[in-house]
Amino acid sequence: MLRARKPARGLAALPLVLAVVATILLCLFPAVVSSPYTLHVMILIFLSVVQGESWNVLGGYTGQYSVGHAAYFGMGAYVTIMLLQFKGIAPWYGMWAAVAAAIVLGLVIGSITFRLRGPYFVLASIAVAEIIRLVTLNWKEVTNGAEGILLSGVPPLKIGETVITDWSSKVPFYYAGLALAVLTILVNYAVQHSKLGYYFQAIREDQDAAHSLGIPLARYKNIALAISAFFTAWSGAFYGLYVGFVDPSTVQTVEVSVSIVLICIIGGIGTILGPVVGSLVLVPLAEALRSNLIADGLFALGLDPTSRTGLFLKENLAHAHVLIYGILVVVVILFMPDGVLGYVKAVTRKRATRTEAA
Amino acid sequence: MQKRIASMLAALLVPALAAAAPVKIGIINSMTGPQAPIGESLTNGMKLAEEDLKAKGIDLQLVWEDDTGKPQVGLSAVEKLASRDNVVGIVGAYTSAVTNAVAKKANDYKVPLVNPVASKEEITRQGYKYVFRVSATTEDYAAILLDMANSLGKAASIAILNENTDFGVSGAKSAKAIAEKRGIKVVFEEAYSPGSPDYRSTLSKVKAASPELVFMVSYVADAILLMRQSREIGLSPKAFLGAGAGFSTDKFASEQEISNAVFSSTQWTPSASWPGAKEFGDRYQKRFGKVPPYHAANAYAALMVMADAASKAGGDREKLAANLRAGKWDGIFGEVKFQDFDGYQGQNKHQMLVEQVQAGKFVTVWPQKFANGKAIYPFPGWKK
Amino acid sequence: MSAPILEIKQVYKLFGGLAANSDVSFQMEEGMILGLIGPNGAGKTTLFNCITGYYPPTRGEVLFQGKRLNGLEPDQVCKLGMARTWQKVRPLAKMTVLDNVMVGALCRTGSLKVARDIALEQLHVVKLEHKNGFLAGGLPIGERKKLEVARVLATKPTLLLLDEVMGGLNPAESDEIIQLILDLKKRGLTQMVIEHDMKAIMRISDRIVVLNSGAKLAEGLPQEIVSNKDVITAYLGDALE
Amino acid sequence: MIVFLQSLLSGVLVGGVYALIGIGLTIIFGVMRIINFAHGDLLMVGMYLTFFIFTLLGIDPFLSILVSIPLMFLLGAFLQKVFINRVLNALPQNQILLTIGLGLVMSNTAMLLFTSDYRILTTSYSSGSVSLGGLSISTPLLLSFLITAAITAFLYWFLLKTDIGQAIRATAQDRDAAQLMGINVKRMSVLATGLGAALAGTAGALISPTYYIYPQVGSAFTLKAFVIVVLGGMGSIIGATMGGIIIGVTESLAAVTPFIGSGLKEAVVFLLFLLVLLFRPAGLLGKSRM
Amino acid sequence: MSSLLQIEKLNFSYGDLKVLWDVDLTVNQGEIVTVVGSNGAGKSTTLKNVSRLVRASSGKLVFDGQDLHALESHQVVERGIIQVPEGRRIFSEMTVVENLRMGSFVKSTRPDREKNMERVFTLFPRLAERRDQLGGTMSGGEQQMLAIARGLMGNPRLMLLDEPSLGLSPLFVKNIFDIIKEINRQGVTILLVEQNVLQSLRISHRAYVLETGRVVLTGKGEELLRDDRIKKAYLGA
Repeated sequence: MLRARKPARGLAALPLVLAVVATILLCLFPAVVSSPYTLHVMILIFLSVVQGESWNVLGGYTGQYSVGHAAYFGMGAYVTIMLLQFKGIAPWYGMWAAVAAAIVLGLVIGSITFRLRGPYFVLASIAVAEIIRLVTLNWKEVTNGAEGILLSGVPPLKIGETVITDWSSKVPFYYAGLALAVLTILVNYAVQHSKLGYYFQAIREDQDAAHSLGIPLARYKNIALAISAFFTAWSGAFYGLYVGFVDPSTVQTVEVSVSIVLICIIGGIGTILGPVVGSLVLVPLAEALRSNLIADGLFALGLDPTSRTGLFLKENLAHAHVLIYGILVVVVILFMPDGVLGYVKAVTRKRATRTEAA
Repeated sequence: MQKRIASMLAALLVPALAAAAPVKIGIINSMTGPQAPIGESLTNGMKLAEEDLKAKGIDLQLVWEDDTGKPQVGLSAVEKLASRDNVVGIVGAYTSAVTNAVAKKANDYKVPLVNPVASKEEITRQGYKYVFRVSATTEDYAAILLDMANSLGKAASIAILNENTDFGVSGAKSAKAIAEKRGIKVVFEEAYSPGSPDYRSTLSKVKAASPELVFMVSYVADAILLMRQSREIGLSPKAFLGAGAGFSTDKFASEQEISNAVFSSTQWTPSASWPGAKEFGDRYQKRFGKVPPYHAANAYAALMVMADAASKAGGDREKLAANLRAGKWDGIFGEVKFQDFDGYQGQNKHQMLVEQVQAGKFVTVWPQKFANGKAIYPFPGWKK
Repeated sequence: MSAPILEIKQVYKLFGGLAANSDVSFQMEEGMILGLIGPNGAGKTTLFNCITGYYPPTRGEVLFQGKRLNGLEPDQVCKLGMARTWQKVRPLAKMTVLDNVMVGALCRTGSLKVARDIALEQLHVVKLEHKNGFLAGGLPIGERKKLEVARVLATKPTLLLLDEVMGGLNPAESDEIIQLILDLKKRGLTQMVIEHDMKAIMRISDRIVVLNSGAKLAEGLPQEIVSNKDVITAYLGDALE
Repeated sequence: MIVFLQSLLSGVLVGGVYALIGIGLTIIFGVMRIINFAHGDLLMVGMYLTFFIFTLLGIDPFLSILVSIPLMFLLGAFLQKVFINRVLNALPQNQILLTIGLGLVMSNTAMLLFTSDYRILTTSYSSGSVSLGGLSISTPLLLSFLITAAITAFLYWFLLKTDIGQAIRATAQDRDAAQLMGINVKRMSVLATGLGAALAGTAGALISPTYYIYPQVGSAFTLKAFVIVVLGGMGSIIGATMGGIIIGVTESLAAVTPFIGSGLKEAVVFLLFLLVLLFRPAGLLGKSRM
Repeated sequence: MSSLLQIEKLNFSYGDLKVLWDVDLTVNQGEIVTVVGSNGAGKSTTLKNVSRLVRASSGKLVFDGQDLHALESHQVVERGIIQVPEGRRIFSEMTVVENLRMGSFVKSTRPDREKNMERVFTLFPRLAERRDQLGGTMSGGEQQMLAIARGLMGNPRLMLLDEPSLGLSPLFVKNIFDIIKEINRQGVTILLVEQNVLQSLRISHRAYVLETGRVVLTGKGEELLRDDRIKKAYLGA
């Protein structure tokens, strides 16, 4: 029978300690590793973690599988960048407008889509996100349409007259990303350990039962969506400032929505660490495949780059990365339906019972 | 086994040890993703450049990076090239969206970037000191066409139809501005989402507006679709003007039924009178089985320029930048010289050409100096 | 006699043209156990759904402690103090037993600590506390039924509607549930029970309402019902043509 | 007026092919309750098949469906047996993601094999037209519409009149009852997916002469197919037929409507989709299962 | 008399909910055998095990000398066991004729299709009148007729009837039982699950009483009619 969590008291503190240690190590990381490329990959991982954790609140805990989160991501990126570039409003103010806009958008979308269940909800969420993309694309006066917005620069962050950072290096983005990632993880933790989390999960497990236990479904689904939209928009704002360019084809497509869902599915849905695991798998894998690091690695191991296999790998591996990504998705769904984290847990549990039995 | 994995990981993570200082250049291109079809032309062009450079004795080492058409991935590529691979310079990227992000980052790193083909004006108007562009700008695509049209006979009205993408919108914008400046009335203006199988209703609207000139900005496949459907509904203005991209491809030209007498602006054609252009065209055709689009030539030129400047810089990025600023090259792409003018920095004043499809072949018809044929004007109408 | 806690007045529920309930009226007094029986498809669960807000009645009204319930959502009905269980148990499968009950308790409190205390208390009541940390989806059926009862008890109801809590249980488990129902009655909890196990229903009910084809067929004390001719016909078919 | 009529006409003709795409999706959904997110990619495979049959063997695209239909059927059957069959009882989101994954695999395999070049198929009638009282009708579009109509008619006949066809419908309406009739429902699932794939492939073949082919061409059609199917009622074949025509006409007319235009025509389609989801969630035809 | 269907020590659980405990049941060639019992006693589950809609954990299931365990639903049908499921389960978007055609989907029965169609139309003239009506638009009684007729189209040797009188008006109920008798007279062996105890016992040769998944009583139909234990099983008194 499945026995869940609640280990002995002394052990309960272990994850907390590990989390604190990991955070401290990550804080010290830039002092040790100065390679901007490594920092950049870390920042991409943070971004992915934030996206995944944000989606997780709605999709993972509450069980509302939105495939339209590009709408909130795009809203966060666009509003922040538009306010900064066109109105000169500093992003740390503009960001609040962006997340507020995303929440309003979310509530409107929610009022439309939450009446629908199952596949209908999924399709509706895609449709709404597509409408938002098309509006952005065609409302040129405001959004600059397909040409997108190129940011001239991020103004220095000042407290009083002291300049905290002028954003000229990776490091401030690294810390901002890390902070955001930690924050969203904490939000997930807080959600899981509060009335909200109990209610969200109850809705996920059985809407009718939840309803009969005094849970107002519409209100709590909207709360979940609002939290999710808030942080997804925030990740969008972070993305926009970091990359310095937004256009509909990079921040608002169905592809963006799907990739957000995949972070959680690959890692493990409805768990605090799932999106972290998903990000740690997907981002480095995509990087390695994209720049052909795998082929390079094989060559370094002694594979002859001029051999037929070598040539083939060199020529095709970089082209094949989306293919490998697709295969990964199929494999995970077929063989690890609870994600990598769920799979690892199941395997270790099996091992544990085997040792116990022995 | 574990040891092997460990050493493989090490191989992945530790930067390759620098050998006896080859000229190491990074390349960022859309090898996969929606932009890959044209990305491939760039790759091919640069492969030929690589051969030529090696033949010239330059110990060239290229690091290829795929940006998958996404700006943030382009950034990853710059980061990796600049800090991990320690390239001396970068050639890329293809799309304007990625180049926007990449150029800024390269400039921050002070890694000289030569952009082959992205045409968005802003890219070289940001005051970047390390960003250079061989490509003409979007405005040039429209300007040269309207110049030519004007020389053939003053047109009274124009319809502008473009795909709703960065390239399409900025092309249409400059077309409109130039048309208005020259007193050509814009009677129709619309952006369409690329990839729709049916443009007939849009084209019916164009027909109803009866313009003398029809100006279009579209990629390869849509260009063919638009012309096919124009023929179907019998849209027949005085001239069809295509702003580069889809209209200047060999594939388009070979669709004789619909491509005849269509003008298009282009940065390069094998029939241009620049030294080596024809040879490049033949070689490319032989090697890759297709006529090179201008993207390939742009990419070839960009890499040739970059490698030449870099081989004289000895791995020093500052020196490379200085070489790029000071140098002048002549080759299949005509003269390449990076200059500061009209708010641009490091911009090559590239001479655009207008070509016209005549019996399935491109004939350069404008400017006079480069022309190797006479323009058919006005549009002779559709063959039944 | 005290004022009725629940009044059902001429309730109709139509699905398309089909009447799942027609003209059902009865009332319950505080502290009693009312047995609701009837053959398959008699409309018992539909009536539960009409009372607890899952369906609005097509006609008629439901009054709970004098308050009209028509148009209220199930969560509002629960907040008013009426809770129901489900014929087919609906455990929140991927949550632990304790968490399941806490979800119920959170109806009355915002504090997890308070909710945990309430939950532990109710788990004690149904004798399931040893399974606190287990996933609800993994429990055997008997324990899932108990969990369901603990969960609704945690919402602090004044009226409890139990839909076949003994279905699928072995006799020992059924006995436990019967004992539980009687204990709850002793504590003053009013209950309406749908049940197929006649022995059980006769034992616990103060009064019985029989539904047949959506309408009320009979109402009375258990011994009256057993000998009611209409009821026998409804259950066993027409003895004589 | 002429603009309106011209648009209406081409909308109907294009809508015919859309209908074919929708019918394929709706059959798969009807029998297995799985939304196939790889539907557009099946269409893409059909397009490449047509392209190569045309360029290598010189068989006309409209004739080539005789070859591509059975091949596509086998591909669909293979996908069902090897992959989809394993998630029939899984969570809906996992089913969706599996088909998304399969779509990625198909489109990217195509890219590795054929590069991401656009392929254009040019036939003698590619840009031909017939004129009819001031309106011009695209020859290939007209041909494809006629073939679509014939295929749809054949499909209706197959599903309504043959034992196997009725068995597929019976499985869609009540899986258990179908088993009790001696229908092997697993085989019906394979048949349905094969049929769905064959229809998607046929649609691909039929638009090949008027469209272009590249590995990612499918995604736009996948979204469109969803709209069509929801519009007509998921699982309803008549609904999908109507849905296809409605979407074709809506797109076409939206493009010539002031203030909407070509750029927003798709937004109009999605808006229509949402409205239907909200006010007639069972689709315009109500709940009707095949 | 030879036994056509033999069930021995059948045990079955839905997940961890055990619903059948060592059920023994025999149906002889030509009989009508009824299984009665209150809701949740396991009657339907027993039928579903025979038709292989569900699969038992242990026990013997033999039909005409052949073990049923290895067979799938559609293969059982091919051997002549046809279940008319509870709640009719007719194909609502198909016409009466189409529904009947599905009844003879099995290849070996197709040659008899026309003949069987005539036969069921004689048995149920009402269906003949409505041959082109959609199944979903018919009344409950008509649907039940259609469900039985559909079952007959497959040349059943053993027909499993699950609650055929459920939700029907009294007039229809009598009609249905007459028809069951008639079908049996025509040579079809019948295993019937019914809640209408008295009516069903009256037409059956033998009967079993199931209580919470166990056989508690068995005997001839007429005998059981007079047995007080039946009433007790239902009303608990």
